[in-house]
Amino acid sequence: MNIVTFKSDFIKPVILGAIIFAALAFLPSLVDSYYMSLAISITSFAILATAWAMFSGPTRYISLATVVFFGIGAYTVAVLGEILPFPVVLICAALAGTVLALLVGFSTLRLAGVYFVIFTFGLTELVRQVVSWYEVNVTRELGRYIFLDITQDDIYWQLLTLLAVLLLTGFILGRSRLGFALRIIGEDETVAKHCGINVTRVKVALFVLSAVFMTLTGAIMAPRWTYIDPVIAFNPMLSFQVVIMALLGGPRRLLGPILGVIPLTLLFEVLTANFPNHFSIMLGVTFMVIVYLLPGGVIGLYEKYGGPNKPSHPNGPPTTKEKTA
Amino acid sequence: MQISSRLRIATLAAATTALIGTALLGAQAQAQDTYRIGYAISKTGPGAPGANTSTIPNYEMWVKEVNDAGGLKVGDKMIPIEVVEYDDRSSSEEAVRAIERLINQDKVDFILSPWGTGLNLAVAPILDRAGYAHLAGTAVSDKAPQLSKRWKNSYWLLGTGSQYANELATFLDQLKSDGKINNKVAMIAVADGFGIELSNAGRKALEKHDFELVYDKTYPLGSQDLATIVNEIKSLGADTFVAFSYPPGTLGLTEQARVLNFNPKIFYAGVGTAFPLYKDRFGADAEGVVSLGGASETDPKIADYIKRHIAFAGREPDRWASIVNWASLQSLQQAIERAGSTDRDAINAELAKGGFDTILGSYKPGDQNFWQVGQWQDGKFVGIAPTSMDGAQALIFPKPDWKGAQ
Amino acid sequence: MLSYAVFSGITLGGMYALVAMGLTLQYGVSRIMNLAYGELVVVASFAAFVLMTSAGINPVIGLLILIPASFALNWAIYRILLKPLVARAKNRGMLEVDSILATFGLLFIVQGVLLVWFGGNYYSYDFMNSAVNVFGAAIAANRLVALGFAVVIGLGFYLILTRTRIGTALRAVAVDPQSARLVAIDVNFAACFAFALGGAMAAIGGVLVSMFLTFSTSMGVVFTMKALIVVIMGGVGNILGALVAGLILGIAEALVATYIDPGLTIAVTYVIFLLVLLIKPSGLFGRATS
Amino acid sequence: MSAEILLSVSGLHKAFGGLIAVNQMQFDVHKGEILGLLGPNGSGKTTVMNLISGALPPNEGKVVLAGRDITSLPAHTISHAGIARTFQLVRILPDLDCIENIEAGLAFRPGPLWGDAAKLAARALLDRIGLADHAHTPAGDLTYIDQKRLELGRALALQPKLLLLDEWLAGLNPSELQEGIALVRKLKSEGLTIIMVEHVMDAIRSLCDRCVVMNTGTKIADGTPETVLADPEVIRAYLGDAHA
Repeated sequence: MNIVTFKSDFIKPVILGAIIFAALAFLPSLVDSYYMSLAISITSFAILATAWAMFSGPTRYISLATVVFFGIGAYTVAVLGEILPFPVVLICAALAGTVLALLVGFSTLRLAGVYFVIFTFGLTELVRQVVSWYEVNVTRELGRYIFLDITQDDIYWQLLTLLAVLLLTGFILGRSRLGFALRIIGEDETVAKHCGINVTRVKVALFVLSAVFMTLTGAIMAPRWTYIDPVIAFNPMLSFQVVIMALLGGPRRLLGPILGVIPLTLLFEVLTANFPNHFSIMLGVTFMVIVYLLPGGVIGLYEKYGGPNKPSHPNGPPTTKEKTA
Repeated sequence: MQISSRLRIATLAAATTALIGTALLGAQAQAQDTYRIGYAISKTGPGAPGANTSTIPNYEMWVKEVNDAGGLKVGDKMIPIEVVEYDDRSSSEEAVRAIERLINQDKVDFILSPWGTGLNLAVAPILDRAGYAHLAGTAVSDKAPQLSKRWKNSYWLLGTGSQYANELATFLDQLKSDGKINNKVAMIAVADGFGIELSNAGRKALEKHDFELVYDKTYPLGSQDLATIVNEIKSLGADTFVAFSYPPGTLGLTEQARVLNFNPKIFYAGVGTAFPLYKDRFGADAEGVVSLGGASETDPKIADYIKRHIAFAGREPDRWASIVNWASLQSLQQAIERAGSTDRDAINAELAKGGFDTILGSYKPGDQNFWQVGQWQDGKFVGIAPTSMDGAQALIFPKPDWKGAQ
Repeated sequence: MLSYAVFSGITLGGMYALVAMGLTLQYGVSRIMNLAYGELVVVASFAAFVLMTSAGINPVIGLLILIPASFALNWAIYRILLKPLVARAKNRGMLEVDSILATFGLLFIVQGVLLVWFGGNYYSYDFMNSAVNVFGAAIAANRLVALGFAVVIGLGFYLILTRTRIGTALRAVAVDPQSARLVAIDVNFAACFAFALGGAMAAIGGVLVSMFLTFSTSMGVVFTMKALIVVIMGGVGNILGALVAGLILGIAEALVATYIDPGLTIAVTYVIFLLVLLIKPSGLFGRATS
Repeated sequence: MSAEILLSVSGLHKAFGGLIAVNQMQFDVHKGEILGLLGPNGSGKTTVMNLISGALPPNEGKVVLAGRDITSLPAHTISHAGIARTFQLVRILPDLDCIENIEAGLAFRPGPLWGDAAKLAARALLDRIGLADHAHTPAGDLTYIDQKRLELGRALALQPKLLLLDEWLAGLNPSELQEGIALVRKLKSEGLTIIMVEHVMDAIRSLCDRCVVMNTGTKIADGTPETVLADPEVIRAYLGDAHA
């Protein structure tokens, strides 16, 4: 379905991106392991938020199921990590994520608005409960140990590669028929249907694509924690964080979510470092400030979620119109 | 719009980067006029209640007591403690990063453990790699012996789930052979690492001692509404009720048992029973309830510790992990004094030697010389097993009737 | 066994409904997706705890203080924090995103303040725990009180909404604020009133729940999510729907705990919730949206 | 009139709750003709269009396009089968420019066009509907009549066998109306079959080969514009009993 037009406006950003990523790959030799752990946080959230926005940006479905896929990835590593070679484990994780995303996609995409939001949240809890129940009653062991010889730098490189693949995918998608279909769906689903677009299939395809990246992120991150249980793997806060970061950055542009991830991750870090006892209050105040005093941060959201002037799709050709709401 | 929004984000990013730069780099280790101790612990999130009960007050109280006394005695100098603390928000990832920061940015001299099995396991490899000792005060894992081998300087202070279950089973077996209880046991566990580990071990141990498990189920983490479970168990004729539960469930189960007037001869409920909260909530009805942990309040050291804890934190310590944590802090203090320097390797070597004088008597981190089974007796949570330990109290048997709510 | 399971399920469901009814009002009428709702429930729990333990005021009497206090507090929250968002929102979608972000911030602030005051510990106190015999089933008195409140509030509000002028106005605002304005309903007032009323109901829920649940500063999210599930399942803005949905979930939990496996109680609530949404995408009593 | 039947609707029935919107509708559309679908407001015309185009599934009845049963097929399949439509309230893709709006029709039809070929075809179509100057104007910035043209252009891009126009001529001023009528007539001359829901009598008289009149969901007349518009039952339906 994807027929890509190879032009200079395609080659140039790809080469630029390749150079940036190649440079980023040398980060471990430049900074200490604290900054590496910060880089891992940023990279993993960048993947999650970008993958989230890949589906949710154009369709405007706010999904809180991010951590479902993340957790499934982590669990795949916990179960298979010591049995199979790591690359095979990653493939299994991607498959598990695909199957689950297909199942969820086909059953839920007819829900609208807040019903979808809460549904995806409910799904998180359900999966967590089912995994718990399975572990308790079948394996009789809750909490799994992951003793893999994977260093922090390995994790960073894997995440970096995944992010590069994701951005490239998003970039190609923005120029593909599938991406165009998604853009039309975002504008007007009814029109899309009458233009001959199989709306359900497009949405599910995107949902699956985004889920695979989330699953792989979970799989790559899991060895970092040595031990996972359902509470650790399926922590709903992660889903919320991803949504907030992507919304703040701008979910309808390919690089938008990353622009939300970097300042917010750093901000969380500063708050954590300086206000260990008042983190909640500071975080809440910051949020309020963003919402009220920086309406610019929210005007972007207006446009994306129902406002009349919507900016163009991730990476689409620039529109001539940039009106201020 | 596009431009202004980009600009805004760029400004925000620049500002935060500047902020983080000053915030993180500003705090460099100074010359050794203080001993820097760092910890990252769950001040918020699901782990917060546990951390606030068994760990945080002990850390704070220890630091205050040491500093009030002029500091740690290193050689012939007194060096005060300086604390760097973070909130890991009950997340493994945050805990990992906070520990990395303590090591690399704050360059602290020693790191105290986070709260809970999961987080302790998450940070263990990092502490090990950086050569820090790890006094894991609130982790229960059947892999504890392997873990201490895997990470040389790690000490798993609360031991394995099996040991609590085995001790309980042995204790119950004695009662059974004395003809005091029948062979029926109803067991419920919280579906969390801790509950499952204990119930697995409990199942094995109880069956080995020819007990019949008439009820053996789990309940989901976070659930407090356990009325139907208690009602069902009540009809099964078990003399012994065992719940490997977490505090909210422990309180919920006790309350339901009281409402339904389910009064087995042995009423054992897991984590939370040894918390002061339990006594506050149930008053006289706490009498006779059995759980893990315990404290010999006749021991002046323990009694004094409890008194100081009340004075410092405004509430009693719990009678299980708090006591072990305190013993480990005392050990650390003595290890530093014995090493006579702040050199990490020297201190680690001393920690490994043990023989510290603590509220648990002569103690080496990782020793399991604390109470495995305890019981509320006359407003005190006393130790009853292992029966071979000094100060073991006789079990109040059978459990007295519920007096009912006020 | 069956009757006990059903009855304890009803009391449990009553609790769910009680906690959810305020949110359905806030979300249905005022259109505020209030993520800080659970925090306000917990605030009321702590307030009841303080009144009980330090002033000796029993929680049911405490309600006389806490209901108006919470009404005023939520009125202020709406006026100061949310009104600007409502004013600048161009449509429902914007307001939804804005209110999610703003109340997400509020959630952390409230939680942070509670944390500073009360620390992260568990709290619990003893009140009306004596057993009451209902059709042969022993139920704790405090749970019956909560159930009673849930039913009275549920039916009472149903009657108010359907039989009175202000109720009609609230329903009109819920259905279509634009048109409601045309028939001379003060939409701003109605939205503010509904939000404050929802907050007062959250306080009732928080106070009653604190009589039998162990709570801590980090538990607000649990209440918010449970309430959201009930609200969505019952149909947004439908008080009676919330009551029915709460009861269904409670009874299902109790039956599963008794006859299948208590380990599945939470799973079953989500299964039911997900099934309801798959079959009726706008909830049990929700209006079908095109 | 050519005898070949392109679309055949029989026994079509649709109810919303208790309200019966379409009741046992039955009519045929011959290849190359323009069929007017008339009736007072609320008589079920748009619902019929929705049932044919697959926007709604019927409760009962059958829709057959060129011998193929397309009843209850999803909208995108019906679109692939050769039915394109415009909407009662104009629906363009406001943030996309005119070329992209047309490309939306080109890219997902059977025998899709994409890339340069699509751009070329889109420009040609814009030329045909008189929007050549607006290739890069966002559709949301167009005037009302231009939006209607664009919507039609998107429908034509699908290369339909049958085009459904739902009040496409409504709301135009007299000169725009003449342009519109001319455009539709041109389409007919190119051999396109059209069903149009319309209230504008001038347009009906000058464009329609045949009219089907509906009232409260039921067909009450079927014939040439002259005959149905003179039918007393039709007059009664529009104007009430007093005028019959």
